[in-house]
Amino acid sequence: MKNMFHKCMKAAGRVRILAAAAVLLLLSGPAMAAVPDESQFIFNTFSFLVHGFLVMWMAAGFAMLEAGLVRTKNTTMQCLKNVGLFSIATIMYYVIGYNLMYNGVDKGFMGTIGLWGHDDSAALGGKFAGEGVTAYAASSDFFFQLVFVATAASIVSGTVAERIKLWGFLIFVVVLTGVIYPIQGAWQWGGGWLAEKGFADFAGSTLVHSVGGWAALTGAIILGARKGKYGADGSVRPMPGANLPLATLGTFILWLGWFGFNGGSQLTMGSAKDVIAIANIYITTNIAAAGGVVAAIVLTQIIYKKVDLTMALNGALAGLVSITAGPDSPSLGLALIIGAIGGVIVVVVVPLLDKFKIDDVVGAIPVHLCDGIWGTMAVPLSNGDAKFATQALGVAAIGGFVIVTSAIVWMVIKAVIGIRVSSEAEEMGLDMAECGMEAYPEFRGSQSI
Amino acid sequence: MKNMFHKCMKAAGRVRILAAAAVLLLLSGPAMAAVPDESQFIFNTFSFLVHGFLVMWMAAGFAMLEAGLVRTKNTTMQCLKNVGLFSIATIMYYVIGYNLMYNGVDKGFMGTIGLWGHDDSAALGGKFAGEGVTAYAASSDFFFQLVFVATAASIVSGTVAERIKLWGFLIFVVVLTGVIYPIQGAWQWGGGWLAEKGFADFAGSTLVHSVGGWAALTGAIILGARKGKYGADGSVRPMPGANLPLATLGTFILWLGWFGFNGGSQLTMGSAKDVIAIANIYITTNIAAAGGVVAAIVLTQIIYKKVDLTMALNGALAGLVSITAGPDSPSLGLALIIGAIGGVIVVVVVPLLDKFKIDDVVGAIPVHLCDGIWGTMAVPLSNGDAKFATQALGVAAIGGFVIVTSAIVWMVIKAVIGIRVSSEAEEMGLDMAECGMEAYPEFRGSQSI
Amino acid sequence: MKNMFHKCMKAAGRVRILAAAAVLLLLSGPAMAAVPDESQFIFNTFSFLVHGFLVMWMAAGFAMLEAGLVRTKNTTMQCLKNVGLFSIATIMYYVIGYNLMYNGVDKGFMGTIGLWGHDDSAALGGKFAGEGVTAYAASSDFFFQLVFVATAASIVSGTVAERIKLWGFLIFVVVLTGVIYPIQGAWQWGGGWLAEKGFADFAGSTLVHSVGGWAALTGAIILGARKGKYGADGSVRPMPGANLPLATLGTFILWLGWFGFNGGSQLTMGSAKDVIAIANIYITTNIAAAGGVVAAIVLTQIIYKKVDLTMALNGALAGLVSITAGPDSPSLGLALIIGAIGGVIVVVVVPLLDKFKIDDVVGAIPVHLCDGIWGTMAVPLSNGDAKFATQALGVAAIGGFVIVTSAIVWMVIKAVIGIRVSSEAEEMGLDMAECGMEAYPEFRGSQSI
Amino acid sequence: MKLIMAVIKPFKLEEVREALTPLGVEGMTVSEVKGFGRQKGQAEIYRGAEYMVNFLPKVKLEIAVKDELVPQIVETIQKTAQTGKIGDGKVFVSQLEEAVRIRTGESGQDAL
Amino acid sequence: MKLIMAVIKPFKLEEVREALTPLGVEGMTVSEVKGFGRQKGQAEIYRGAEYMVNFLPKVKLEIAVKDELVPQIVETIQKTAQTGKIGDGKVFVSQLEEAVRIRTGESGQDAL
Amino acid sequence: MKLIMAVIKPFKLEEVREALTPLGVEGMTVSEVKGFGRQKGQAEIYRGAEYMVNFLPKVKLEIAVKDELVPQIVETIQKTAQTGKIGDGKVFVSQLEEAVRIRTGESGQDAL
Ligand SMILES: Nc1ncnc2c1ncn2[C@@H]1O[C@H](COP(=O)(O)OP(=O)(O)O)[C@@H](O)[C@H]1O
Ligand SMILES: Nc1ncnc2c1ncn2[C@@H]1O[C@H](COP(=O)(O)OP(=O)(O)O)[C@@H](O)[C@H]1O
Ligand SMILES: Nc1ncnc2c1ncn2[C@@H]1O[C@H](COP(=O)(O)OP(=O)(O)O)[C@@H](O)[C@H]1O
Repeated sequence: MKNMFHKCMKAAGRVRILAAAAVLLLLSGPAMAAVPDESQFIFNTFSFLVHGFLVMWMAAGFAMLEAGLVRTKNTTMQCLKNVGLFSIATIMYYVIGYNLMYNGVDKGFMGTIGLWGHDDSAALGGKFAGEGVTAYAASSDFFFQLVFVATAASIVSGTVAERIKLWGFLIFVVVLTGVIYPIQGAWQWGGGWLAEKGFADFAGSTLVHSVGGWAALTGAIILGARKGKYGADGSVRPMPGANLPLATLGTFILWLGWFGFNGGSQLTMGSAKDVIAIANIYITTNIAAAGGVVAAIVLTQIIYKKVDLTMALNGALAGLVSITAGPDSPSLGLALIIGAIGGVIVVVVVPLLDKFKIDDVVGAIPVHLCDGIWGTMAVPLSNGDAKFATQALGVAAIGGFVIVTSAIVWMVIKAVIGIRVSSEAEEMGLDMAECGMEAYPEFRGSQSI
Repeated sequence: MKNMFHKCMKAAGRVRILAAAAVLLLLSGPAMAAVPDESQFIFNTFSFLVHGFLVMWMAAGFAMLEAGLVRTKNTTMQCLKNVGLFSIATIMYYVIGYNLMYNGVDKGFMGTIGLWGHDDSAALGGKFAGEGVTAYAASSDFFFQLVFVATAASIVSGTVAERIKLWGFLIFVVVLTGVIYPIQGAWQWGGGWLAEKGFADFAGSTLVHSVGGWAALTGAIILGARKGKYGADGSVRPMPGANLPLATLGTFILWLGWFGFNGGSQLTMGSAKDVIAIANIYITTNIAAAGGVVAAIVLTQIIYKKVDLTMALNGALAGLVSITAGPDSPSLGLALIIGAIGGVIVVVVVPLLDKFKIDDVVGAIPVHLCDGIWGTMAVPLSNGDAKFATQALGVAAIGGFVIVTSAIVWMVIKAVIGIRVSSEAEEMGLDMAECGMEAYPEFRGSQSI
Repeated sequence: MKNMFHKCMKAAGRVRILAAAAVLLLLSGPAMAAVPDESQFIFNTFSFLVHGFLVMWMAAGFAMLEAGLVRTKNTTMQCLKNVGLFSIATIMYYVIGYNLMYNGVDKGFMGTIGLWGHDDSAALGGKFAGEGVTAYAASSDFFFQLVFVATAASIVSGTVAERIKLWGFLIFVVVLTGVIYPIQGAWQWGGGWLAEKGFADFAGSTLVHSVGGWAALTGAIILGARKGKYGADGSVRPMPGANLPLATLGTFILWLGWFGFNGGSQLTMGSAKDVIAIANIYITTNIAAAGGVVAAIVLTQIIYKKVDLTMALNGALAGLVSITAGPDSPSLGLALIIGAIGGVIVVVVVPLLDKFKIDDVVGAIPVHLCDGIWGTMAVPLSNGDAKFATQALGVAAIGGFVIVTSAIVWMVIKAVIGIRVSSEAEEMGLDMAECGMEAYPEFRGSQSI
Repeated sequence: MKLIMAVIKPFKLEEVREALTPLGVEGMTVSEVKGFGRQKGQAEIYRGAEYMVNFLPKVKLEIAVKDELVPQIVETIQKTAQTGKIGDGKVFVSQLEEAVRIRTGESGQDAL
Repeated sequence: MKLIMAVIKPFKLEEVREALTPLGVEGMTVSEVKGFGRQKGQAEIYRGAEYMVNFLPKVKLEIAVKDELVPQIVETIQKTAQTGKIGDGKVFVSQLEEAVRIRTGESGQDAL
Repeated sequence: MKLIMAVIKPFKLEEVREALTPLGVEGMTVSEVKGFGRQKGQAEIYRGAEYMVNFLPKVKLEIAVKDELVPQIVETIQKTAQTGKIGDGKVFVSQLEEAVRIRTGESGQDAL
């Protein structure tokens, strides 16, 4: 999403122009071409709602992807964490997050503290344009922003799966969605200092994906790897996901949701210009994902002589994350390349993390962090207003902020209630240990043979 | 959905006002703000279609939720019932249901009998407002109403799972969707006597959910519990669901579909006022679900020292059902509380039903019946037009009607073709007994060990 | 989709009329009823986007349906093929497909060769109507067309599952989506010779479904049946699908997606007339699916004394494919019958194919080919402009073209790299043989017992 | 010591286990198996094709016991697992030379 | 009576069963097992990490038969289950002291 | 030859296998089983209803070996599989009359 503040100005501005145009047309003859203000208001709001429910749907995508990539004994827990984190994000963003991110940031570092509430008096009073008037229903904007927060939290849950305590994780989500995400979000989308600097992150390669990625990375390091994942001899013992069709479904859900994620980030749909932009975003987003998939398939075939489905799935997400920082400007060809490079990055980084004994269960770090950075740096390739230096500044500033804050939070939680389950619990599986409930009680399954 | 009849009047009324406003604007200058009638017609219709397909999607949600919560040996059957009931609902609502519910109820108890057919002559003639003219395509309304019927039927299938005969169930669905649901629907949404009394049920906590719940309850009682579920000593033998990720997916699907269920029930989207209402509905709906989840997680942790995923999933649905009677009026904070209380109700009622040896396989009774009632009674908290007494009257009247009619139907079916499978069939599982087909033929599974 | 060329003319035409109407209204008083050109542009574009993402979602539907109907040992591969084919279709349609199908076909046999690129200069210049001006964003049209191509490819993957080599299949998809589909598409939707003849195929019973079906049929014949499927004595050894809930989910996804497939094919939504048509299409589509399900349930009960879930699922798709050639014209009653007959065809044809030892793993040939033909021939029943002879001509011409071209492609691939895996690989399963990855590593499963 | 191996119908497992406890059977090992025998599987239909299911789900119990207990245990299993319908299963007895309890290293009858 | 226990490659099961029926084998109990032996599992790759699969899927047959039949049964299994490739499996024979048919209570050879 | 049958805790499998290889154990057959014994399953809760899990997941090893090896193998299994906690499992030994390698037809000890 571009800076909301600028955006409103822009909206207002455009409206006046169109209005004028309309008048001319009305006088000149061939009849009104322009979109009435109230229609614009409806188009903008409905765009937020439709694209918002697509992004909300991504919560299911992450849940299925992760449930499919963990082992059976931790599947119930993974589902629980995903349902829980979306709920917590919803509540926290209402209680503190939204205002902290968008209310009176004014080129600064954060907004105000307090419950969010909607005010549509202007529109209800028939005023749709002008200073400070938003061109959409307040709640539709809130809804759209909200589902983005949840995405960041979902990213974390995949990486730290199969060993983190339920409550330790949920408490982290409270802080991430209530404080960490909103503050850095305020810097850019809230109209803060970073936006002033001219940083460009259309739909959140950095603000959403790398943020989730950084939090996941610090979490993975502080938690340590799953028991038995890495042999003393540096050997890696894979722990294959238990249900790949579910992971595939999750990926398709995310792919679908991404049309809302990127398309809705145009923020308005009340003019031909806007809807054309949204349409362009749909196809660059789609082809970037395709590029990521094809790159991963070809590369794993070449390197490993076999095609790795999980890499192909990560490849799709890699392409999507890569294009997210600037889906509006590149040509289809460039979008394809950006996505393909994203896919290559994933295939290369996944084994690399294992070298460093960083245990990322679902590959969220390569996908969301590495490609989040790549995507952000790739914006200047097609967007003249974006500068590499500024992009790097944004990546670094937000990265630094999230690393420090989330490390502190992880540490505090570790000290106070602990974040890691006992090794017996890990052995037995979190499902029996913390939920007392198997995900697939009738399917004989065990890692043992 | 509010009374369609009133609604049309309202729409028409509003349109004229806007039109007037438009003219003024046109003369005065800064150009037209109002939405042209035909644009309104498109907005209203498209809202029905988009929100309608979201509700249709809920059929998949129920199918997955139930398929995940039954045992493997009954999973094929559960899928079959869900595909079948949606198809039957579609046909019955066309053949008799719609007209029985909406055609010429006129403050009475039911509409007319006969096939439904669409008539858009007014709109096609360029007439979008005025006496008796609907502000949306007839078929879009039919589509939106239709998917609601299916929801009521889906609720029943979950409760009576694992022991009911396929054909006994399908025949019940024929009557429920063709007659029972439409008649009580006529009382309120059809502009019948209950609407006259001022009963308030925005999207159907009572008209859809408690109706399904009452039918499920009578069914459960008449069917009896699954073999071996309750020991002679009053002990309860759990029969864990076979595929919890599937149940989780189902819950997310329902959550998504609910934006259509509640949002679309605003019925029009042709003005800023309406789209603002829809946006508000989206976020109250979302936060109520979140409240239900968090309440269930916290409560099961406290009571059982372990967090029960299936309760958390029921909690989400509990929150959704609870807010459905009045998602348009409460503040976010109140919506959160209403949903949370809904979650508490589920956690408390589920074991309670077991005490009474009422065997509800998926928890549909606590979720849809109990929270349907709770949600209906909670409307006056934020909606001044609603009175507790009237709300209670509606709950009781519809409850009584559905209990009696569905009990009769269950009894007749039982007498004529039987509703319960043989105990051998139950032992073997309905899949082999009635479908001759295992759901997971390759996954060694059995309840025995 | 109707011929795009005609369509534009039509759109342009209508716009002028409305404009005129508008002017009159503006002068006469009761205020503007007409939809401003730019609003129309937004409505049309948004319809393509919303209905397009529903069709994109069908890719997940095919993936789940097929993943659920193959055996565990081939499930990873089936998921991989589905993710891969969608990606390839995306790229190929951009690289060559779109222009080959739509650019300058002009009553001929194919368009031009070259990358597709969007040009919205007219709309951005405020010009929304007139000669050669499209009434929607170029990219939204591209997106909508694109997802149709993928559908055709998905159909093939189901039939040839469990024995075809990954790369052999993917290469076929390259040619199918890049050349075969676009050329025949040009004949009708591209405004080619077949459109001139007056062939009617609203959303693609022939252009999409039978095309996929013909390619699947030739593939199945050239590949041969799975090892052990047919005994020397002509006996048939069923190889039951491993995960029926997944197949059920896939069917529901396809059902949902079909509202986009058929509804979006109205191509415009900028007038009451159009949105009414879309609404009608939604309900004929829905009831046709319902008819297919009920027909399959009843028929399998009668013939086999047990109800076959997989047939019921095929029945839903059968109904959907059958109505796809003409969802705009039939009454609800006729649509129900058309769908039901579609369901009957599937139940009858499935065992018939086995007689001919044509091994169709998921039943794609009966559903997409046979019902694609049936649906096309059924158009004249309700659409006066369609003639049986012309319909037959279209079916035959496209059938012949696809049979010949795809047979050649299959043969060439077979000769060069081979299309069928070794019998050891087939024994072991494609997942271990070509992906080195089990779909359900922890669920003990084997076909052996 | 003897090793008693019984193949029974799955739904009889709980009953059998409960019947054996009073006899002093403190442990057993159970596995899911498929049985082939006189009991013929019903003819199934999948997508219009008929086929026979030859192997039926059974549960196998393995119980190590001291010799004295064998007769009553075998009899109890036979009586409890019986439905009288074909496919009830079998009980087999074989000699066991040694038994060791892993936790304690105890061997012989004490290990049971 | 003897108990014949054979571990074979899964896809050989049907063939073996069919070969045994003419010899008068009226029943058997089958279970899915994993085998470890000379046959080494192929090296697998998951997300870039190589690993060895040590245990390979096999099927275990348990067949109780009267002594006379043992030689031909063992031979038939050996011949039918053979592919000549490593990992074909084993046949083991041990003594069976008693057999009881649960349905009838019959014991000894009549129980088989 | 003897047949050693051991029931152990699942996560001990790899360890045991590795400990046996040096002793010259070239093969074994493993199956997933459920065990009932002194070790009581924890009380589980599902949707508010408490219930006991009586059967716990175990892994069963079947190893055919020549007589000489039996003592050290049994001891090694006992030592390696031991956690000291209840439920560690058992090792049983019984007589094996014959063994045949399907691939080659070899019989007796050469077949192992
Ligand atoms: N000879 C045998 N060896 C091993 N198991 C057998 C044998 N015969 C039967 N069984 C097992 O006993 C089960 C029941 O046997 P079956 O012949 O079907 O019925 P019944 O025991 O009532 O005659 C079979 O499914 C199989 O598991
Ligand atoms: N000593 C043994 N005890 C029990 N089972 C064995 C033994 N040796 C081999 N097996 C079983 O036989 C299977 C095949 O043995 P393997 O040594 O791999 O090939 P081969 O029998 O052809 O030499 C193994 O997978 C295992 O299940
Ligand atoms: N008599 C027995 N026969 C067969 N298996 C047994 C017997 N007793 C125990 N087992 C197996 O050994 C496992 C461990 O036994 P248990 O009594 O729980 O602990 P421990 O062996 O430490 O006393 C059981 O789960 C069961 O699988």
